[in-house]
Amino acid sequence: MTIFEGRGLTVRYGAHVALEGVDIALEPGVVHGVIGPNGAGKSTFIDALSGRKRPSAGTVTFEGADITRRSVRWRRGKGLSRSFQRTSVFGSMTVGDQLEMVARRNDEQDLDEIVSTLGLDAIRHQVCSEIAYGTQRSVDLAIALIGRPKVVLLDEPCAGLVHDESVRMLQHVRDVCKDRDVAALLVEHDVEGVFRTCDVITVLDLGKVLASGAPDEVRADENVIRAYLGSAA
Amino acid sequence: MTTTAPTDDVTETMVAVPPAGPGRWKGTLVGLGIALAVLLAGLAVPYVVTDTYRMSLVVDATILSLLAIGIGFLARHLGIISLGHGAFFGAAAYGVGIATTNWGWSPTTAVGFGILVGTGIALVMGLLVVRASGFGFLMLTLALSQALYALSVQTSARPLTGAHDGKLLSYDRDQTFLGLGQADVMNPGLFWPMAWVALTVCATLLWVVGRSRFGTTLEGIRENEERMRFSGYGTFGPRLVAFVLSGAVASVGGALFAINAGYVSPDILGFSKAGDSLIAALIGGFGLLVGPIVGTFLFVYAQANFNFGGNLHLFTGMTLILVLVFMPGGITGTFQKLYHRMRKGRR
Amino acid sequence: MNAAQLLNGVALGSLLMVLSSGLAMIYGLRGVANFAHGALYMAGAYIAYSVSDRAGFWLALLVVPLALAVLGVVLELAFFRPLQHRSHIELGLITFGLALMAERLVVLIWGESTLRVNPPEFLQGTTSFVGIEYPSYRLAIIVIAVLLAAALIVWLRSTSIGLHIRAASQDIETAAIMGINVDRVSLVVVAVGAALAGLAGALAAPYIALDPGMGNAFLITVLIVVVVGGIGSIAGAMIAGMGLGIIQTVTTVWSPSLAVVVPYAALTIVLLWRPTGLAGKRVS
Amino acid sequence: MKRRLLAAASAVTLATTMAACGAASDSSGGDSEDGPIKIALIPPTSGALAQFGTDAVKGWETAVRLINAEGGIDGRKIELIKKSSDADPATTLRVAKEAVTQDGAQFIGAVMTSPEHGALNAQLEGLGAMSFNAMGKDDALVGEQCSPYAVHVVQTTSMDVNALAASLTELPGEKWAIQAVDYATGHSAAETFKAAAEKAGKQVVLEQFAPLNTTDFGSYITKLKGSGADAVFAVEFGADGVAFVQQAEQFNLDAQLKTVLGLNMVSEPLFETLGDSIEGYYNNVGYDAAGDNELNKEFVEAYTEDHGSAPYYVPADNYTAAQILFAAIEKAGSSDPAEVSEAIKDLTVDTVVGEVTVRGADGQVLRDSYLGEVVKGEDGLAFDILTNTDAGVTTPEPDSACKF
Repeated sequence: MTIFEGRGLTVRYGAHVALEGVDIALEPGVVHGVIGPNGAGKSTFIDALSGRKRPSAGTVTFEGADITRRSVRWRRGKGLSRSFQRTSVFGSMTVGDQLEMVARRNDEQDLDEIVSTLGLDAIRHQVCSEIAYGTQRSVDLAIALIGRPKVVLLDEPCAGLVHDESVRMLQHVRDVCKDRDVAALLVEHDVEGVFRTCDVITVLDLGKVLASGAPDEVRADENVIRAYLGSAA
Repeated sequence: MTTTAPTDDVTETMVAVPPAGPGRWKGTLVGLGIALAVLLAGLAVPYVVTDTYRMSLVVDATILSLLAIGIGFLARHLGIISLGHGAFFGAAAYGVGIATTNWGWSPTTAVGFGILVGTGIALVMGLLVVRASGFGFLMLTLALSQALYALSVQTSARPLTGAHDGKLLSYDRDQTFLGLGQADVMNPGLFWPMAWVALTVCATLLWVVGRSRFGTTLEGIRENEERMRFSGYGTFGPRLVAFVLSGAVASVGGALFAINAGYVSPDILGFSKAGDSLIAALIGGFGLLVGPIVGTFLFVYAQANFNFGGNLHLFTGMTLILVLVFMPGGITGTFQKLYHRMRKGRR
Repeated sequence: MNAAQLLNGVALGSLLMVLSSGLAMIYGLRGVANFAHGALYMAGAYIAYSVSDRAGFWLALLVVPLALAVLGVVLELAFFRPLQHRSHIELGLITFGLALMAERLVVLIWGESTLRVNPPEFLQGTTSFVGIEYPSYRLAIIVIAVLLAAALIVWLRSTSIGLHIRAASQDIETAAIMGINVDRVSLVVVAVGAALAGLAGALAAPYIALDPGMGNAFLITVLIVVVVGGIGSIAGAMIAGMGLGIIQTVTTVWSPSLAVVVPYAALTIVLLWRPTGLAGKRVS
Repeated sequence: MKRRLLAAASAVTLATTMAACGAASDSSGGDSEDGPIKIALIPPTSGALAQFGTDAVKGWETAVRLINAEGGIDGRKIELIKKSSDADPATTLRVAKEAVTQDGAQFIGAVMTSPEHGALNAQLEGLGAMSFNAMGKDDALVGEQCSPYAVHVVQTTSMDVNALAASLTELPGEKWAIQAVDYATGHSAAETFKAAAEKAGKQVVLEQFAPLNTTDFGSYITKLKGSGADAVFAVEFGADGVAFVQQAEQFNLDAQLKTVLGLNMVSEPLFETLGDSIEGYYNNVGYDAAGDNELNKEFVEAYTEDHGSAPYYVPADNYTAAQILFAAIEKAGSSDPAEVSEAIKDLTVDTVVGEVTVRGADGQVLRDSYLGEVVKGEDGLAFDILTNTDAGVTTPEPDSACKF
């Protein structure tokens, strides 16, 4: 049961093709990982899906309707959310204020649950720019999860985190996705983390899909091994 | 990973402490109480400052403060610096001049009209500029206000604006501005209640707006515009509303200025008027609502006392640089920091 | 006569080109709209007045850029470098303060009254050019500006410091990571930018009258040129400068009062149409 | 240069000290009938007009020195209170209020521009002070912006143009072009001139207006050259005027012109800057430095002694303003501005510019106007007065918009 789908997504920057005819389909309660080497087009991909960058070709559908040209604000209202690779929080506001602000907009009934799931209770009254980087990433995730979105696109939530934090972060993502029946897309640099966390994995290389499927299938895929995992796996 | 690269955002160093969040009704009520007390206490000023000349300086500074808090509001809540607020101040002043002198309206109605004109110009300019940020915003506000200046001195605008010669306000002797005749409005002691009430009401209004949910939305936009959009907030609307609001406050100042001075000349539309006011607001500090007011009073004082041989700009330039380099939060911001440090030290 | 009007536009455009290329270099590298650029231009003109009074105009053309380059070095070392972590707007406002001071200092040194500088003897009067009698000095400005623009482009394209400048103007952080000495590059850029402003002032001195308001009159126009041309693009600023000079002159022929509004209208239209300017890099 | 720098630096120090003293000694409003008579001077001390401001003060200084040497008026000395402005109406107004309410000044002089006077006139009655305008030339100042407390000592622009128009037949050139500033003065001057030219049988082939603060006159001069004009009537002031003259020279415009007639374009302070290229230019002249009357000779001598240079129209007009004021105080027998403003109505005074009358209806001083040609004399350039036009010819009827 696909809820969110990208079909034939292509993004060109002048002559350079950053993404070429990529397809993807997300299902509720399923964590879908996207990996790929640097320059594979991962960030462009999530930008195209989330509406930050309008694709040169292809369509994005949500619950069967074409939303390619819809604004990001409209998408959020319908339950489509994303996080950012570089921490994107509201620096001068307290953690509580900014979460409440987003909660108000998105009709979140149970903010406390998100706060406690992500372990943010203790720092609720602290100014966001003064808390630790790892915690800021959790706030970032919390902002994306507020309002029970149906689809969450996460752009490298573990970027810059130390190993332990990274493990915990991915566990949070998986828990929330399962608990709330969210369709999650997880773009991540940490290959091992993705294999551990995700139900489905798509591998991008040079703007194209190299392989897609269950973790074991992908791990066994010859193209993937040759082009990307070669040394790592 | 968190980069400290310079941005076009001014808030990092210049807006020292975040304003309080929404829903603190108790704090808001206390604040309103204080505002009312300040308003009432301020009405006694003419009994303290009995000297007409000094009183006229106080009135001048109060009127100019409206322009400065308009600029300060945008800087504080949206982190954008406007060089175009002279346009709203000036347009409102011309609106009053045209309504009284050309159309024979009563001064009271004309002031209302002037505020509408200034606010209207703010709306039009806002539609064009609020999408921009940083230098883009600065340049666009500068350019559009300069364009308005250039239009106001066109020969074809002469019947309305008086072009370079300016415009002398005239209305019948039996017409009054809220009970003040033409000679009375020029008496600073009599005009004081109007200016003071306008300033305290506008300042309180801006303060309440800043504390409201809308204020929090603005803060969110200031801190991270893109994330706000990805969190489901429209950012154009709130920015526009904030811009028009701050323009309206500047317009109130302009309309009162016209009535008080009895004369409007194109230099109030110009770049140096807005520049002076911006400098005053910067020196006072953006972090607190009263910062721009403090700055404006200092500026008017300096203008009255240190303008010998035209060296005022030498001094203001120097002060501006010193403040920006050594006390980026302005005077009030620095005091605020000292206060917080002292409190922390005591704990 | 239309060719003569076109030349008028090109002459004004040439001046704007030299002035705005300096501003664009600083803007591109430091991200700061240097409000003191008009003051530097004015200082250039007044120094040219003093020097040409004593030692002739040609020496002034040499001395002024050098003197202004020194001022540029001071500007970089005293303000831009120590305050580079501050927001661009703050630095811009500091240059605003510097401009206020500089304007007054020029008055304290040279006085308030309007001054004029005579062009060198052989450039006085007119020359016959494509069938028009046209002022020789204006032709000289055009030639100098074009040569200068060419030299600047060659310098930026084919020397290693030029490459570094272009790299740093694209992305100063990445340039630093790549091992480019950003401090040195920036020192060179601000010095050259200031020297260009001074040179523009020296060139303008015999062209238009010198008065303490001359810096302000051009500052806004030149800031507009740089924003229209696209932040960080020197070629963009040059093209925009020349274009604005021509458009403004042509509009003046047609309707002088409308011409005053041309720069503001140009900025508004360009920024609404292309927020990064005509040739600006993408700001994401 | 070094000396100039030093002078500038000490000027700053002095100004700061003065400011400190000013703040400390807070003298309050004056007793009007026995102490000295106080006149506030509020000239621009910065900006392009500072030179004129300084020279205006010099005119007042000489006048006050002379009258005080004679024992003052009715035994009361005259005291000058020197203030400074930047030609901005708001500043001037503030300083004027300060001078009147703090320093007890009853009269105001040396205010420069018309907008300043416009703003000031609106408040004179409320302030209870009289203003003597010896520099702002706008017609509106004796029209809708007039005040019974303001005396207009200089000729208005209309009077200047009328004087030129009356002398037009004397000037060579048949096809005239008008180059004027796009500003009230420019337009009204162009209009008057055009009518006069047609009356004199001359042709106006081009009429163009450049915005105030134009720096590049290239396109205007190109048009002038293309128009086939053999004479130009130019209304460009200050830096605009210098730029126009300089660029006209570069374009070799003079070669095709028999006459360049300026309205307030070339004047003595600009002679050095403009240089020999303006030799032969015509311009209106408000004051004849070589004027053959005793008072003028006395003034030129005293002024030169005081200030080391010969006077030109700015000091002379301000000196004239002082003479009119002194005569009015004497007539009123009081220095109360209300009484002086009554006494000054239709008062006739013998001055350095001859016998003049203050018109009762609008405060305009009726005086002669001149047309001068720039000639090279022994001490450089000077005006040679060609014609003298009587006030009766130049001065329009009082503007009906002026109601006291």
